[in-house]
Amino acid sequence: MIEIRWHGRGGHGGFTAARLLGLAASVYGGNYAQAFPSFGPERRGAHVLGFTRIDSQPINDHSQVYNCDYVIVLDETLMETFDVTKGIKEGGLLLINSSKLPQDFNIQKNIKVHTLNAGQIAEEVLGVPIVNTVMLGAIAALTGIVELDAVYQAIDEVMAPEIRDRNKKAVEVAYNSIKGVSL
Amino acid sequence: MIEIRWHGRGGHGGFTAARLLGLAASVYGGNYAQAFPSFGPERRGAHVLGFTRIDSQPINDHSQVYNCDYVIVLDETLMETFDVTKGIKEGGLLLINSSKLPQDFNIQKNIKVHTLNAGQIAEEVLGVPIVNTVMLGAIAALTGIVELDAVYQAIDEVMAPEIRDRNKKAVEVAYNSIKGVSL
Amino acid sequence: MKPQVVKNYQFPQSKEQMPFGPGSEAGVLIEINSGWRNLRPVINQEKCTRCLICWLLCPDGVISKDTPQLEIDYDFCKGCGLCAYECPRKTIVMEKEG
Amino acid sequence: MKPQVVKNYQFPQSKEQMPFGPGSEAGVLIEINSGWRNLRPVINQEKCTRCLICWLLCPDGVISKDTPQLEIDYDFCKGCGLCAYECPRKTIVMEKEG
Amino acid sequence: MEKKHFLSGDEAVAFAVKLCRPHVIAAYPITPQTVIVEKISEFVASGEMDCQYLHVESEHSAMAACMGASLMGSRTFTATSSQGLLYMCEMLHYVSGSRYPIVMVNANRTIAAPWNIFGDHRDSLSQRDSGWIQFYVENAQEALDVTIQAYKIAEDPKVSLPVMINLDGYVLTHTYELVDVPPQELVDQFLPAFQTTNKLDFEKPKSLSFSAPPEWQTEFRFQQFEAMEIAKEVINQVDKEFGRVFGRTYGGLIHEYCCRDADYVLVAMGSVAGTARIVVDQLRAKGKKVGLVKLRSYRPFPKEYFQDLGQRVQAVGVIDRDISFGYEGAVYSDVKAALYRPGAQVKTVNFIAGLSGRDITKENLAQMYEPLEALALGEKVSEIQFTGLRWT
Amino acid sequence: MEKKHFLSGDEAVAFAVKLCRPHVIAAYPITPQTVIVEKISEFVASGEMDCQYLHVESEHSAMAACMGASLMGSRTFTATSSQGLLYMCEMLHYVSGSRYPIVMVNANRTIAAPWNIFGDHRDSLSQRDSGWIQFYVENAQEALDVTIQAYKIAEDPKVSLPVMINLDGYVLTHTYELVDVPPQELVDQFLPAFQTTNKLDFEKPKSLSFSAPPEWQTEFRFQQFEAMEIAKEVINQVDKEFGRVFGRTYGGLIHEYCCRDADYVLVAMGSVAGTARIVVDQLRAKGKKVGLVKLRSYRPFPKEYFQDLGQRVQAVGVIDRDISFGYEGAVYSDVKAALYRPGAQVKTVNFIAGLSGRDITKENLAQMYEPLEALALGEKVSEIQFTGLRWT
Amino acid sequence: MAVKIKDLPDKELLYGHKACQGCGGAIVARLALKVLGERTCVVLPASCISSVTTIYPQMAFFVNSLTSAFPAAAAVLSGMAAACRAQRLEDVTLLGFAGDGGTIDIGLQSLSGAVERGDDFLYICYDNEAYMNTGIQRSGLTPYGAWTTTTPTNNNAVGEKKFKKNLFEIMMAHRIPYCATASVGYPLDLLNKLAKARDIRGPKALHVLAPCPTGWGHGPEKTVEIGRLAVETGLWFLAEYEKGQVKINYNPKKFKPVQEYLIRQKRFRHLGEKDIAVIEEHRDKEWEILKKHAGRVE
Amino acid sequence: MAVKIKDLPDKELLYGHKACQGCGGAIVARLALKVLGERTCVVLPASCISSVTTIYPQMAFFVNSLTSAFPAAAAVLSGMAAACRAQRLEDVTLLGFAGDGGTIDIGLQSLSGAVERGDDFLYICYDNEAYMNTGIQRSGLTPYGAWTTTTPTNNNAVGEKKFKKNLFEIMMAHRIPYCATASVGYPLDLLNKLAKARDIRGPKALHVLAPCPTGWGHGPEKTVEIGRLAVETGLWFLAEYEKGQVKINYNPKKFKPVQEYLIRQKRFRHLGEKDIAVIEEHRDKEWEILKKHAGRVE
Ligand SMILES: Cc1ncc(C[n+]2csc(CCOP(=O)(O)OP(=O)(O)O)c2C)c(N)n1
Ligand SMILES: Cc1ncc(C[n+]2csc(CCOP(=O)(O)OP(=O)(O)O)c2C)c(N)n1
Ligand code: SF4
Ligand code: SF4
Ligand code: SF4
Ligand code: SF4
Ligand code: SF4
Ligand code: SF4
Ligand SMILES: [Mg+2]
Ligand SMILES: [Mg+2]
Repeated sequence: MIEIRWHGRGGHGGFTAARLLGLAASVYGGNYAQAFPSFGPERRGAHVLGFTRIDSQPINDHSQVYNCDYVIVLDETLMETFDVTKGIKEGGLLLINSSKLPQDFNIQKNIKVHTLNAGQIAEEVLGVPIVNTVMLGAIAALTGIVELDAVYQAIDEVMAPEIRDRNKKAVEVAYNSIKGVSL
Repeated sequence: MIEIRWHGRGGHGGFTAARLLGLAASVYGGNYAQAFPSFGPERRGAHVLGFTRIDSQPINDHSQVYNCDYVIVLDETLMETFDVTKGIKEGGLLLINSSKLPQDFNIQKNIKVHTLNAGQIAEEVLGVPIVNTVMLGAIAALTGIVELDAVYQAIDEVMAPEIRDRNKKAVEVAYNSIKGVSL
Repeated sequence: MKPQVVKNYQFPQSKEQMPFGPGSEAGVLIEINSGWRNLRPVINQEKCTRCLICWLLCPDGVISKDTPQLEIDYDFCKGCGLCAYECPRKTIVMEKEG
Repeated sequence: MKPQVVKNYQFPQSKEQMPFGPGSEAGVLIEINSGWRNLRPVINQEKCTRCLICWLLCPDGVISKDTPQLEIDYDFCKGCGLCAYECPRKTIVMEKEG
Repeated sequence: MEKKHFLSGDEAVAFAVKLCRPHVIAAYPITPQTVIVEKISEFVASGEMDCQYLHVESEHSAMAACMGASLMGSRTFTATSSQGLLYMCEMLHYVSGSRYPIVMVNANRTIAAPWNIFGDHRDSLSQRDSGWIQFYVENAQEALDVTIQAYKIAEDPKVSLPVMINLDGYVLTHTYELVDVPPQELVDQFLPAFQTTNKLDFEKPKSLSFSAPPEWQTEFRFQQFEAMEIAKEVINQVDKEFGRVFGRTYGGLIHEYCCRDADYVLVAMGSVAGTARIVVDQLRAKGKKVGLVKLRSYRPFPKEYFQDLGQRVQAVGVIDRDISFGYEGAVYSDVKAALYRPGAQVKTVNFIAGLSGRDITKENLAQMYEPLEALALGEKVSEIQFTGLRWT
Repeated sequence: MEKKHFLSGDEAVAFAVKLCRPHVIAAYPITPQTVIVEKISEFVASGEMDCQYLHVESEHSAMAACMGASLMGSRTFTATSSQGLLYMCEMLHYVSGSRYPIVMVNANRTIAAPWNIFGDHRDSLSQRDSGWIQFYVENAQEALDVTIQAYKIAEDPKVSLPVMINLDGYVLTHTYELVDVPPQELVDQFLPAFQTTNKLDFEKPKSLSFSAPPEWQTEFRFQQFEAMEIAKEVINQVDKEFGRVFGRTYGGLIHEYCCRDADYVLVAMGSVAGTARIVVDQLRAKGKKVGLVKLRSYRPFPKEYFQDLGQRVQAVGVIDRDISFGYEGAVYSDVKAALYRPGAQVKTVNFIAGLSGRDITKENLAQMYEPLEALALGEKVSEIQFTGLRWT
Repeated sequence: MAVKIKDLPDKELLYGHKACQGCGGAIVARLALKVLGERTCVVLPASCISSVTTIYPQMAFFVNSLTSAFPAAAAVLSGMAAACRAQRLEDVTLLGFAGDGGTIDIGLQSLSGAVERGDDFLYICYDNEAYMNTGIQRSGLTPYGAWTTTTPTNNNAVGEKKFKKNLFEIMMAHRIPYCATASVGYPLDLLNKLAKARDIRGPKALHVLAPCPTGWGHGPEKTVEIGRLAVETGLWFLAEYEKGQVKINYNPKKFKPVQEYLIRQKRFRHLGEKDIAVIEEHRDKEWEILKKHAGRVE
Repeated sequence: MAVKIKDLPDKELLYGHKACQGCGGAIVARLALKVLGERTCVVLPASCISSVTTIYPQMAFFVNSLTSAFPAAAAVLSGMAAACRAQRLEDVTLLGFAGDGGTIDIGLQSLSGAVERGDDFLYICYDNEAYMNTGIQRSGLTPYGAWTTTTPTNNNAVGEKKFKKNLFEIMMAHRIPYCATASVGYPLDLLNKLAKARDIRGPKALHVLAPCPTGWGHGPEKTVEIGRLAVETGLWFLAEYEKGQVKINYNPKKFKPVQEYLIRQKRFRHLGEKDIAVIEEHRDKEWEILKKHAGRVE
């Protein structure tokens, strides 16, 4: 089972990404998945978490996620007040939306760190700095847990018609910008 | 233990008599007593029951009264629809407010039957046909379970000042009209 | 033509005969109210103008108007005296019962 | 002179240290809100007329007026921009954080 | 000096409340509680009581108003029954979780539907998880005495929990009995002026009834759990102290009658206990080794007592004046759960009796001892018996 | 054909409700139930559902409105949580006593005070006497399936009782999972059009929810008691029939996992059951003969099952996501009461866990099996254990 | 189309009930059913009328009826109305029949919600000015000065110290399609309002003064007279609110002295001159407001 | 004695809360405490403001406060007021601070009862026109046309189909000593009303429009502007009811077009011409009624 944690801000679509990933991996990817937000009523702007679990077997575990294979940070300012590397498994992956380089973050753990200037892609493709689908495309590319096509289908199912195409584009751009990058 | 049942109509003071008797017998008579109405919200005019238990020992029994030593009927019309002799113990007493004679009632059981034209006494003494205290005086006289004085004290405690004396008078008249009558 | 009391009403004798839950047929009378009455209203049919005020105001609805004469259902009249009190011609007399 | 966050707030370490039932001292801040902010309001003190509109309307009450200059408590300012928007002289600029 | 009165249970409660000098009373009428609030209204109108009486528009508001008054530092009282108790259900949990020491009398009455205004324990039993201490009393005197005790227990700083005194509808509320009403001075001596830590403070403002996150709520729950455990001790102590001051004690959590050498016992709550003692006497006279356990405090539940009892007797019958549909009587389950130890030998049976005003007669009670005797003799009897049911 | 969706538990319920074609829905928002009613609102607004949706002003009114609709012959639905469930407490009893077959989903959340919007079972457990059938489900799929089953059970003419489906707050309500949504035709085939005997009638007018005097109320209570007993059978049957139509069954009243040869078992309700099965697998892999009983129907309570279980295993641990202050976990008491037989040898322990959103981890669960093993080995362990409490 | 008494059906739809002799509430219920007819469903929250009509096995309503939880009558009606819409059930009249306490206190919230939703029902509050079923405790509609068991009059306490809440205005504030006040003292007026309410769709409310011999302390024969005197002394008013317009149905130049009303009832017998002045002053103030309302057009 | 901004204390009595950026409700709460002062006890039924201020251990109120059960705020205040009387505690201000849902729906009954009893408290309803704390569900004060999660707008549904309930008139019908409406768009007006309410004994109610960026869909910086536009377009009114007299505080010759208000908020963006006409018509009708009221003297 693969466990993924998303860090974002209330209202910025972090959980939507977690959910899209689960949807893509399960309904359109033939696996089983779970997605859930950090529980509770988080106000817009507050630090919120999202989780995705993916497995080839039905997932019966309903306890919270403590150890993760991948952690995705949608807003790097969150890293000032929170240790986003918490619980990442040995050899796991940390993906940060940042214009900086991975080494700039000086992560001491035995994990892979990857950065992507998702804000820029989002501004370019979507016209707004909402990076959730960009990061979704990136994690798909980095890990191969879902096919691009499954992500597209998930977006088609969940997003409003007027923003579907733009978001698929965002996924695609991110995906392509990563593909070929060796981890 | 002596158990007494009162038959009256809602709003006509039957339970007040039951309670006055209990009060007289306990607080002013040195015994223990219980008094309770037939439970439930009886509307004015409906057939209602009252009960008094008297004993020289504390009364722990909180079940209902099934067998009675004395039954007192404040309104003889109630006898048309209800068997007021129900549960009277062998040798028990039935006291009816009526201008008729005991034998007119053709009671087949082995009990003593007594009648008193309480309505007339009430009209005369109280000016209204409310017979509860009249019947209280009568039962005191017939059975000796309470002293006249205890009844007076009970009336003093419970009744509004403006009607106390009249009611004590009613008790007295009834009491005297009975006393000397051999049972 | 007032509703009638069910004579010899049969209470359930077994659990199968119980109503299903606390719901049953409407309009079931097993008990009359005549015992509540000390006074009995009697209409002087001669004087009555059939103004129907008594019929209208009786809290128990025991007066019939669709009969040749106004009729009082003494099974259910409680003897409140309202009809007599309100009758504009004082046509109803409250007589002592029993 | 705005309320201060309690640095190194000590959570109860034993059941004896717990509040008695869900009631405690009012006005305890253990967490700041600056992390909510993407934009930072900066007052141009020169232009400011001290009309106090920003002070009055700030939903978080983070502007001080009893100081020589209006001061913003950046620990608790959420960067909503209301002060800047309402300032009649457009004296407040919202600058990008970080 | 104590004065003898001839009072109904409701009136006895009103007298007790007067003696305890609450600052604020808020109540909403419901049969058979009504006489309590009417009598108190009279006391207030006549000046015999100096307190604020609030006519509220519902029971939810009655309890909310008591809560508001309590957290301002006032001693409070309310009374209700049945539908009213359920209508304030949310507030019951609120008050106990917030640890406000409110005292309430519940005049037990069953719950609709079907509508019925008569007594059974369905109302209060169904609220046994609400975090209130629950007493069941046997007669008017106990109603009065326990109401006074209740304030002392509730306001004990180690406890600080609300107390509900349950009084059988009609059978106690409307029955007049000889009652000793203690003098004010003695009550004042027994019961100190109201004090609570759970109140607002103008020197050091407070935030009350706040939210707790998942990280801390368990600890608050545990605190409440412990307060209830402590209450067991306090209930016993207060009863003893009451005895020293007023000369009457009740046994604290439970009251045993003829249990010392009993082979089989009945467990009962409320007014039926007295009737049952008469039956015990009758059966004892016939040589039957029967006993009666009057369960006075249902919450906290005297678990330890029953664990001990289970080792002394052969059979235990439990009278429930209610049933938890889809299972059995709640008191019965609770008693069995307490009796439970691996290897326990005591046999049990549940009598669902006295529902919705149906009388529990002495004959009924005597008959309950029969299956207990049969059980003790090793016979089989059906576990749940509806006493007085027209058919089976 | 069934369609796979990725749905939260709340959404799964909304889909199930749509498939069941209720005529009237009345609800009041409360976290974490909200998504259910929001999704239904969308279905209604988009025309996918043809039903009357009432925005009521409170939960008491939500249930009252469902009652009004039901007795006019409409299939109804409502959903609530926590404070909302308590606020409708009076109506819960009213509806069950009147035998209206209403279906409700309760998104489990604890009860204030302290305030906390997270999941535990305090809300629904505290209403176990209300006469409602109570299911606890494990995941979104079961939520959907049991909602459909619930209508069939509630409306069974032998049952005619309301059903409450309990869904763990956040852990199920807000977690998305893969869910098979059955096609409308199959549901229509499984679930007949609404019918009830408890409705008004214009040919032969009725008086519903009437009053019963003490002479008759016991008999109505007994009827309700029997309906719950019958419901046990019906629940099992409906689950089997559901399996025939939809290919999924759940075990009816309970679901056993690895209990056949188990030495000691845990009893759990709701979402924790799945996590516990993982732990069972892990412990089994280590050679421990452990098992899990998922208690699906808490009311009616599968007493007979536990009586049997008690003879098969050495120790039983019960997880309660709540505690009845002044005693122990309610499920634990109920289980012990069922296990109770003179001479029973099975040992028991109670885990108070997962209060108010505190996670029950796999480690927690594994640790629960330790005292069970110790008990089975004859060691002593403390009977009531607060899992995850910061101190003891 | 004014109602004609002689055209009303003789058939009784409420019969054999156990209300006290001369009960005003029973008059209201009976007349309501005469106008609303056999396809009426009556919802009865706990109250005198529910208690005296539906105790198994004696069922005094001959139309469909339901006893509802005390706080919930209007919410139940709302659910029933929704069911009628869902099932396309027309030609049915949904009638709430509640006491003053069940309306203005514990039932106000559900009434407010149901009126807001615009559901189709008629809600009658029969106002006997106290909680009678539980033994005469004060409610939010108990008038100033009245004795009740919770506003006792010993030590010269005045009894109830507040004035009646104004249900009519509260309903107006809800922009209800139709509401009106009435009194058993003016039966024809009541019948006409019932007929009007019957024919309007949406929520309707009638607030009907229903004297209670037991609670008010007057002879059972005087119920209608007392209801008349309440209006003639100006202590009760007859008015309608329809399409945003208030109409006063009885507006005499001069009221009878309030004593004529008060003196006939034991609940007021402790009142002195001063109290009576308070009552009159309040009456006059309220009438001024009412008249202002009546001047208003939307 | 009009309030002067510069005389208001700088000291914050509500600080460090977790309300969204630009929360209108937070503005109301903060200003209320500025005027009411440190001896205020705040009662908070469940709502956004209670949820963002009192989660252990972070306590954002610096005055006494209590979170109350959702339906019970006014009843709690009533009990507190009684306790103050019993304990002769003066110089204390009891403030209820509730949302629209907690006031007009589930809290209406307890508010009605407490106002009837005449207890001394100030009740502020901060109106963000939906249940925000639970995620934007419609309430009885949600305006016509608004999208909420329970009045969705797919398939061109209009969103909420009913008009706002009229709390102001409901309070008037209760003859409350003082009530008023206000808006965060008119902070000085609000401050003055707070000061007036503070100095009157008995129950007082303020109904304050408090725009909610999250629920209404506008930028957090626009909260006050939106509150102003609501008044300028006539969709919200500023009025007072005192000693039986209604006074309109803002009564322009001509309203701004309602579009100026609606267009700024996502919750209204689906509305078409026809809906806007409905809104305008309703506004005009309501203003007529309000003006009638303002003409009234007691
Ligand atoms: C929640 C709840 N609280 C209290 C009661 C008790 N109760 C039943 S009827 C009643 C009085 C009804 O008064 P009203 O509505 O004025 O009708 P009336 O009896 O005067 O005709 C009361 C208080 C109840 N049934 N439910
Ligand atoms: C009895 C009960 N029902 C429902 C809730 C859930 N609830 C808590 S806050 C809230 C919304 C409050 O809305 P409002 O009063 O308008 O305040 P807002 O959050 O919008 O500021 C709801 C529905 C509750 N706490 N208690
Ligand atoms: S009121 Fe008198 S005159 Fe009129 S119908 Fe009746 S009896 Fe006849
Ligand atoms: S006395 Fe009363 S009940 Fe009898 S007919 Fe006349 S009005 Fe009707
Ligand atoms: S609003 Fe602008 S001008 Fe006024 S005080 Fe603030 S910064 Fe200065
Ligand atoms: S940005 Fe918002 S929070 Fe910050 S000072 Fe301005 S108004 Fe206050
Ligand atoms: S108490 Fe009054 S309202 Fe109730 S039945 Fe008797 S007369 Fe009618
Ligand atoms: S949702 Fe609206 S009312 Fe609630 S805190 Fe956010 S802005 Fe304020
Ligand atoms: Mg009334
Ligand atoms: Mg709101």
